[in-house]
Amino acid sequence: MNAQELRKAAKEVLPSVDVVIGQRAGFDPLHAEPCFATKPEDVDDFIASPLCVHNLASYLPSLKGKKVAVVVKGCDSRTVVQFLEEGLIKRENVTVIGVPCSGIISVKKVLERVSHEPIQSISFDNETVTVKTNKREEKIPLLEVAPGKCTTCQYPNPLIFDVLVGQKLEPRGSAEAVYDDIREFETKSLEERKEYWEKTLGRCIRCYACRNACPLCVCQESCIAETRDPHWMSQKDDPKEKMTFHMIHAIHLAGRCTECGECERVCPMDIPLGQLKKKINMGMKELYDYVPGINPEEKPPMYVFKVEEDKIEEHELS
Amino acid sequence: MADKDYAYYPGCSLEGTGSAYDASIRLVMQALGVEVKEPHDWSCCGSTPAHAVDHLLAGALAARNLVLVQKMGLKGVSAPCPSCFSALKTAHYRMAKSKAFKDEVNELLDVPYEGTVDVRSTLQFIYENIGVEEVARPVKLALPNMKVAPYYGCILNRPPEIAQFDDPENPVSMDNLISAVGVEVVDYAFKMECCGAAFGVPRKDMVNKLTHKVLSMAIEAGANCIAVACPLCQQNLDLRQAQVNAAMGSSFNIPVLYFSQIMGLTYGFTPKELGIDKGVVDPGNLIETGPIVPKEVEKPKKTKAAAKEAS
Amino acid sequence: MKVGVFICHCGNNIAGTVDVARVAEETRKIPGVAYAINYMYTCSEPGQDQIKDAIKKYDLDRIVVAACSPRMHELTFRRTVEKAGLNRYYFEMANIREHCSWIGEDRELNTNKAMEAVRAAVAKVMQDKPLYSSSFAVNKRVLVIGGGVAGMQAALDCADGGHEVVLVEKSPSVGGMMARLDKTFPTIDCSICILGPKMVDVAQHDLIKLYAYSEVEEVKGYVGNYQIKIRKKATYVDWTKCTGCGECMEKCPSKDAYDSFNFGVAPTKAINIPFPQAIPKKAKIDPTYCRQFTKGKCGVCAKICPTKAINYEMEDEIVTEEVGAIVVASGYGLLDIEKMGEYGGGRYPDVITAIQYERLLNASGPTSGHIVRPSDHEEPKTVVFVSCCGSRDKSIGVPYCSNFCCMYIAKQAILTKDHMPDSQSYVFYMDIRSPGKGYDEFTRRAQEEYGTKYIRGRVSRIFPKGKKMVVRGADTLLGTTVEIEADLVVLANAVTAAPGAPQLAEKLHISYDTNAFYVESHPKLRPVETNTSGVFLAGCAQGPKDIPASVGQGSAAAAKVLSMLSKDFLENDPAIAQVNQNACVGCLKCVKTCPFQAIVEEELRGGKVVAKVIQTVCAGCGVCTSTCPCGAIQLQHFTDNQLLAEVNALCLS
Amino acid sequence: MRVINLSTTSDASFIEQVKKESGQDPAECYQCGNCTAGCPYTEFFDYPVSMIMRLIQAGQKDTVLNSKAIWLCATCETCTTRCPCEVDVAHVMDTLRNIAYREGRYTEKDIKTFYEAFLTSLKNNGRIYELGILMGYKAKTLHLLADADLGPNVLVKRLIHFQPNKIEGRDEVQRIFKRFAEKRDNEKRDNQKRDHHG
Amino acid sequence: MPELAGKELRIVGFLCNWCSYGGADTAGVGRFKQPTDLRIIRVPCSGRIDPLFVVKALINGADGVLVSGCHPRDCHYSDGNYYARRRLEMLKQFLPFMGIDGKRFHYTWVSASEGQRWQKVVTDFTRQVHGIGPLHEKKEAAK
Amino acid sequence: MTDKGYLPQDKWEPFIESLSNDFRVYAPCEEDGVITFQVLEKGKKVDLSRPSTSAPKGVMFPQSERLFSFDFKKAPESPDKMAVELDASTNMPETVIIGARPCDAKGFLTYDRVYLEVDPYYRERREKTTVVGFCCNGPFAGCFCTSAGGGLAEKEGSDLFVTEVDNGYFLEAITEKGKKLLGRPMVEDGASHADAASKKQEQASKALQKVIPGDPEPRISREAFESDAFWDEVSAKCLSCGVCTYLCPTCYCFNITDEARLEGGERVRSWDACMFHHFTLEASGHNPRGRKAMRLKQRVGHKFLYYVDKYGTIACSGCGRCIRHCPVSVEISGIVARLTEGAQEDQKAAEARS
Repeated sequence: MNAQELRKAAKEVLPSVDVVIGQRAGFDPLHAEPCFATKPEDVDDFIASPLCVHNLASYLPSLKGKKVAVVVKGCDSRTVVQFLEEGLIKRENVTVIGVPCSGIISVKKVLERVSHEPIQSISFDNETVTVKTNKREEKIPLLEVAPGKCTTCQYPNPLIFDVLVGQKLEPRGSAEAVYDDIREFETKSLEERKEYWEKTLGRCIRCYACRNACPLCVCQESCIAETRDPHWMSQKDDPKEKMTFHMIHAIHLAGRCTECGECERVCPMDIPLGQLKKKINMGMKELYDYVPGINPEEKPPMYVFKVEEDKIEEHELS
Repeated sequence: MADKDYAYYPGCSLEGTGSAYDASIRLVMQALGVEVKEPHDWSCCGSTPAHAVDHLLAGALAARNLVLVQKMGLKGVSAPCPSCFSALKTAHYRMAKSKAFKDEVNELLDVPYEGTVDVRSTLQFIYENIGVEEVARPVKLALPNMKVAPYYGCILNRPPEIAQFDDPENPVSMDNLISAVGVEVVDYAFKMECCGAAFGVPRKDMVNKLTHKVLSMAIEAGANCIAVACPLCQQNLDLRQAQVNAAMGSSFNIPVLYFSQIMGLTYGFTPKELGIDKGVVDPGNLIETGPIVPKEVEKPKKTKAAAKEAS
Repeated sequence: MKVGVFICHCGNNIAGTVDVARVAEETRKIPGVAYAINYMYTCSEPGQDQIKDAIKKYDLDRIVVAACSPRMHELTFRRTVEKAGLNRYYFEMANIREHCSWIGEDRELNTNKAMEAVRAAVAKVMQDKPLYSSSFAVNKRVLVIGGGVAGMQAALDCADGGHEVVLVEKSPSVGGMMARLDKTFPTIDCSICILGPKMVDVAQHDLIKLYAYSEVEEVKGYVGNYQIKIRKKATYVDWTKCTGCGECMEKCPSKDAYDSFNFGVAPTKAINIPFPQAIPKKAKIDPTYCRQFTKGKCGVCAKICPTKAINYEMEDEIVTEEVGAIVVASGYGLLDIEKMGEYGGGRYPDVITAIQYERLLNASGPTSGHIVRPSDHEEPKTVVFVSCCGSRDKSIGVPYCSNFCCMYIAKQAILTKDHMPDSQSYVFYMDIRSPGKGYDEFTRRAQEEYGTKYIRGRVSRIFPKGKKMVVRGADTLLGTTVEIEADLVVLANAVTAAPGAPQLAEKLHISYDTNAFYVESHPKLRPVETNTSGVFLAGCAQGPKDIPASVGQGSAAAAKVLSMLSKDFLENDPAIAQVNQNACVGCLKCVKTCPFQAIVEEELRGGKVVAKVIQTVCAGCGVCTSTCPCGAIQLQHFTDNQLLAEVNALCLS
Repeated sequence: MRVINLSTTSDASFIEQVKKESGQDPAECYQCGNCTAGCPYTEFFDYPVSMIMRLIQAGQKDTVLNSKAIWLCATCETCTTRCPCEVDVAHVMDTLRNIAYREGRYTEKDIKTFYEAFLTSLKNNGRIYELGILMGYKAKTLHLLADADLGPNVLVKRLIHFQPNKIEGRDEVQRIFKRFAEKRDNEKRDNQKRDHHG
Repeated sequence: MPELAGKELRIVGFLCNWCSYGGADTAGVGRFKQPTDLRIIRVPCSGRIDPLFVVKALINGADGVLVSGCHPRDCHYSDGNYYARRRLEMLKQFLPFMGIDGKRFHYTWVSASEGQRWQKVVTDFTRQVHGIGPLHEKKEAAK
Repeated sequence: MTDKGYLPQDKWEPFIESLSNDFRVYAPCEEDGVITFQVLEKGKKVDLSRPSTSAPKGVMFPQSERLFSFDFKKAPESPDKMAVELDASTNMPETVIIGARPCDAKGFLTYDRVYLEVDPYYRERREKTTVVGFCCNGPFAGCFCTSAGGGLAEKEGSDLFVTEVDNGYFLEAITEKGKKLLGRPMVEDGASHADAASKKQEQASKALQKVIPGDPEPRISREAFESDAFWDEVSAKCLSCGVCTYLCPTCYCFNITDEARLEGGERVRSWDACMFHHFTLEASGHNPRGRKAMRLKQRVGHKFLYYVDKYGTIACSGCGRCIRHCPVSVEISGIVARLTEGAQEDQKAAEARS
């Protein structure tokens, strides 16, 4: 990724849009933050590196009515495609600046690698991360401190773009391996799975960061986790309610989640929320041969049907 | 076009009474450039006696051979004898349909059958995996005197759920193959009526009556030769023709050739090589060959299944 | 909130295995229940009066009746509470009969189950909201799809009732299957002689607008207000000019066109009038055979036509009609006999279908009523009829009985003898089904007076032997195989749904069964209504039936239409979806999934886009409600909160 | 004609057994007679196929299992192919023959002997030895002259080997027979036990 | 009020009004005996069943949930059951991932005339749920 | 009784364990890489290596708490009459919080000012809880306590203050409650370690530079604060989630709901967040703080203006959690710093005038 090229591309686009959304350096060396550029000098702040972890496409539906340019990685571009599939954005209002991506960092993983010592600086070179703290310097292969989604990334290149910055890349790992983690989890017994989720979801503080960061949570302000009509959930700090909420989130994303990983990234309690949606996506692929965010002409599987479903078989009672 | 990498399971009859069938198939395959791969140390499929006595035993005897093919790593196996084909395919089908049956059968075997082998009759293999176009290619000679009534017998196409080949009520695959090598075929109604099958030994009376019907219908339709794809049919129609004549007061004298022998003749193999001399009824001048006279190519007859697909 | 609960004994039906007194006692403990009582027959007049009295006396504002299935008496009790001044939706039923007392054997468990059912009903009724119907104006025109005898009857009855009728017929003439029949059973009336006048009535009725050779392209709208697009297929003949003189047909040089009216018994001309009594009696060109189309030159008909009606450039035309009600009488199809390989269907010329035989018998048919074998045009002496050809045959996917074959076979056997006194007919049958008035006598007559030999058994194979067709079947009464050497074999091939029936159903939003016959609202009590209000059924589109039944249904459907159109305004069912526009986020997923296109996009002031339900179109299925992620669209009377109240009442303890 | 007392002779367990072993439901047969009509062997049968089906429906175990028909069926599959009720009739016939064999009911002894001769040859050699079968069959049935007329043709044309063609995997085939026999014996014992207790 | 301790488990059924509810009525009219555990909630169409109702029931106290609608092609509203089928199948696959036995949830199709089929569905499903046992710790019967 | 104690390294864990016998002990524990305050049970290890993800505020002000339960009661003879039985009993055990950071401990003071007088639930918890503060060794990303009137060794808010020193732990009683703990077994006299401890505390205090001007607390300019453009700009990336408020040791907003069943239910008080759209949503559908800019402004304003107006001090202890864990790195210290600049200039101008 090359920040100069990106800035150049963004500046070219800027006059024709109201805002260009990119990322700039955040409050410490480990963080980047979204940057809403409306002036050329704002664009000068744009960076392009594995620190750019945000899925900026998430902001698009909330900017309805504006002309927006957005910088997206391969995975983020699936969000754009899914928005188009669901009619949540108008193609003509969005300019997509695509950036091929060879992986981003997971802030949590980097911190763990250096035992949470305050970071002095971080730099990247050929998929190697160099992290300096006041006690040490570590060189780490990027994929070792990248989020899970990067290690099996099938879409390093944007699937949709108006401007492409950089060279296209090859997918990492085989397509079959994408769901290996899910399959492995499924080797556990039902009891183990239940315990696992009771423990991890038990940490949930219902801050709704996962929901609010989720690009495809269309309800946002009308989310049934908080409404009284309909009254699906109480406000109690109860394991059942937490389980219910996360199942609602996952089920509402069935056949829609583009696996951008924002829910998991933003969770302050490090709950592996992406797994829930990934599991359902795996089913969507097997049952309906559908992968979200790939083809803007497709329709998400929960809003269509076939009279004769090829893969659904009548369940027998034992 | 389907895969040609299939094993070839000749079956016991083709070592004995049906040796001419085996010889002619091997020559035809050679002419078509298809390698014949015989599973090592195959055993009898069990045939009618096995399933007549017990399904489980029948399943296991057949499945042992499927396991051999499985070991060869091939996609499937073709069997020239319909009885072998039916035994192998029925075992495969019932094991695929019922896990309980599969488990029971595998309990009897040394090596379990995994259910991956595609079983076809050799007729089907030649018709579908090689195809009429390929079959026509090696033709060198014509058989101008021959008017063939193809006889399919009972279990090549039946029951359709298991056989999964051709139209069970009006099969045309053999007709199309024989036409493809330039030999005239005649249509008649009894091409899939039973000839009496294995009752030749214990209930000759039945075979005589049934065979008599088949032969008379074919002759009435103008045939001077019958083509078969089954050693047992060949035996009933040819070897027992004299018994039929004696019992029914008829005087049939119609040669009964394997379809592969007819194909072989047009490919230029000699009657002797093809084992035609092993037949009882002498084909006489019917097997005299002549130069190929070009004629308007007839469209292959459509089976019901093929017609459906086309529409 | 004051809920009143009435627990019915239903004589001993409920009280026999449920301790109703205990159910009442426990119910009284439920908060919100102000009154609960058990009573012998709650649905009786005194039972209903008791509810009304209690509402007044105890100031009840919600009512639960625990009794039989709501599918039985919900409407009854809704009216009761309405008469007592409550909104009819402040009412719930707990099914403690069909779902409880009749199926469980343990009195204690049944009683407990009944108590829980009541509890859930109480929980729901407390969430119930008053709902009110709204009314809308009705367009009093009627669309009839299909110009067979059923459709014509419906059209005539509606038109006689004073309503404009739009009749759409797919083929070039009305008349349907009945127009092809020679005689009708059991009276041996000439079919076209009794149908012809009806066809003329259709043509001449001031209020009937006939679209022949046309098909329904699109149906939009809802009961009382449908917009119909009709495709008028190109005939290449200007029907406003065509006089039906038939000269073109006489001179047309293309002589081997397929005659669909005669089911291919003989060829026809590329330009033709289907039959002499056709209504409208107009010519049409079949472009697959017309030389002007296939070879690019000919033009004979154009030259010869005295009114210059021929127009080779004609194209399909779409017209729009507005109606308030629809009668679907789209008829039936016949099984393709090629599916019966063992009968040589399609391979042997002397194995024909019964409708083809009907055309052979018909004096105005292609053979002028002479029975001849297709193969050599000789008169057959031995005719074998095979009934249940495909019918009642699971293996080819027609598990049902085709209803009228038994009768027409008897008729055809009788007519065969009439035409050829020295002939012999045989009928293979599995059962003789002749339950109509005079029907069984008729099949007896075929055997007793006309000497038809009935053989009880199915035919296994038909094959040629010389000039004969050998029919090999079983005579199960003799217990063996029988063979008949026939000159002609007639197959009573199964009645199937009309080709394209599912597609038409989908346009109309009506349901069809696995055999593609249309499904009525209730097989006994609403036999001509569909689940889409305003759409009615008549004739064989709903299932195989004979002429009197079809005519009867045509009239019945017309009666339903007339009663509906007797009102100027209709009321909608208020149990439909409603959008909370504050909560709606405008994702419009509901619009995508609504099976009725009842939801549209609406832009509010300020630019916010939300979903909007067209009240009259919504059928109340609730797919939108389960689609909406934020619960902003709620199916009234089955809202999330109402169902959750039931779930919670049953699960939280 | 005899009168059948259905109250006393209908054997429900037999109907169940056929249903279970064949996987076919005899109740699905509506007696159209198509199987009988298509069956090439009807003229040889004592009971036509459709009547066998009817007898099963009526629970007439002895009549069915003692019939010749179940032995004369050649499994040509015509009945199965044409049954409008999708009953695998040939498989039902096969199943009946299996049951009869197990119960030692051989109404057509020659056919049973032929089958056994065939299976003995199979068991001994792994493959079929046609002359051996014929000899074995003749010895058992005393039909010493059967097919003697064919002899010259067969021998001259050398259609039959004089030596059995034994395969290497004979042991394996024999193990199949052995395990099979053990399995059926165990089942029989279990059944007897159950009957005893019941 | 809890189910009778030890004798029953808590099974909630969502039934489409037009087919399965009618099928259950037909079973009742035919006096086809069934286990008593099932509690029925009537809905207009299986398409009305939000998978979340099933989740809600299972998390909050039910040991099993049954959904039954019209057979494919028989939907009163023409398409509702097709959507239901997709959504419920999705749920069926998802539940075990959360550690909830998929056998606690069953969806099927029963028409109004299939009383016997309904009896079989209820009997078999109840047996299936009993085979797995309770999902929640049972409180003592309150009364 | 002394006010200084000492625990050698090897007594630290046994000491905490012994506390568990008499108190409900909350301490920061690690699970799957996340540190939260949990009730200490067997098998759980205290982890003081870095600040916890969430503040210990839940101990005093739970995420959701039952205020009372209600049951509807009926007499069988008159079903139309119904009585409501309330149960507002509480059952709060004596509690110790171990390992509260200075910012966490100071945070409780923010609550005290609001709740102590008026809220019996809070008061009971507060009175029964002893806060054991823990001196920080150095700052972490986002920390700005020194800019919020506190520091890495700030003792205000703790009952007992712990400083890691001389291979052990120096314990300082700040209140009487803290003093009581010093009387427990295993605690040695700490006087000899006092010097080392104060040296350590001094070092710690210097480890973090002020990032917001203002002494001891920042004061923000009303004028700058009222600029809509400013809030639009800084909130553009905000997701309106509750991370900042729910992890915050000083945010105290709540919601009250009745969670009812047929026969009764509970009145529940649960955390709410001013960043949520629902927070100010009115029943009519109108929302006075409909946009996220208004909500972010409210959060900052509440902490640095409105609370100051009422109580004379800011409602922020500079723990930095809202910055560290914000999904989009909204940096409250930066926002406040920008708002104070104006205030500084105003002040300068005023000084120049006088």
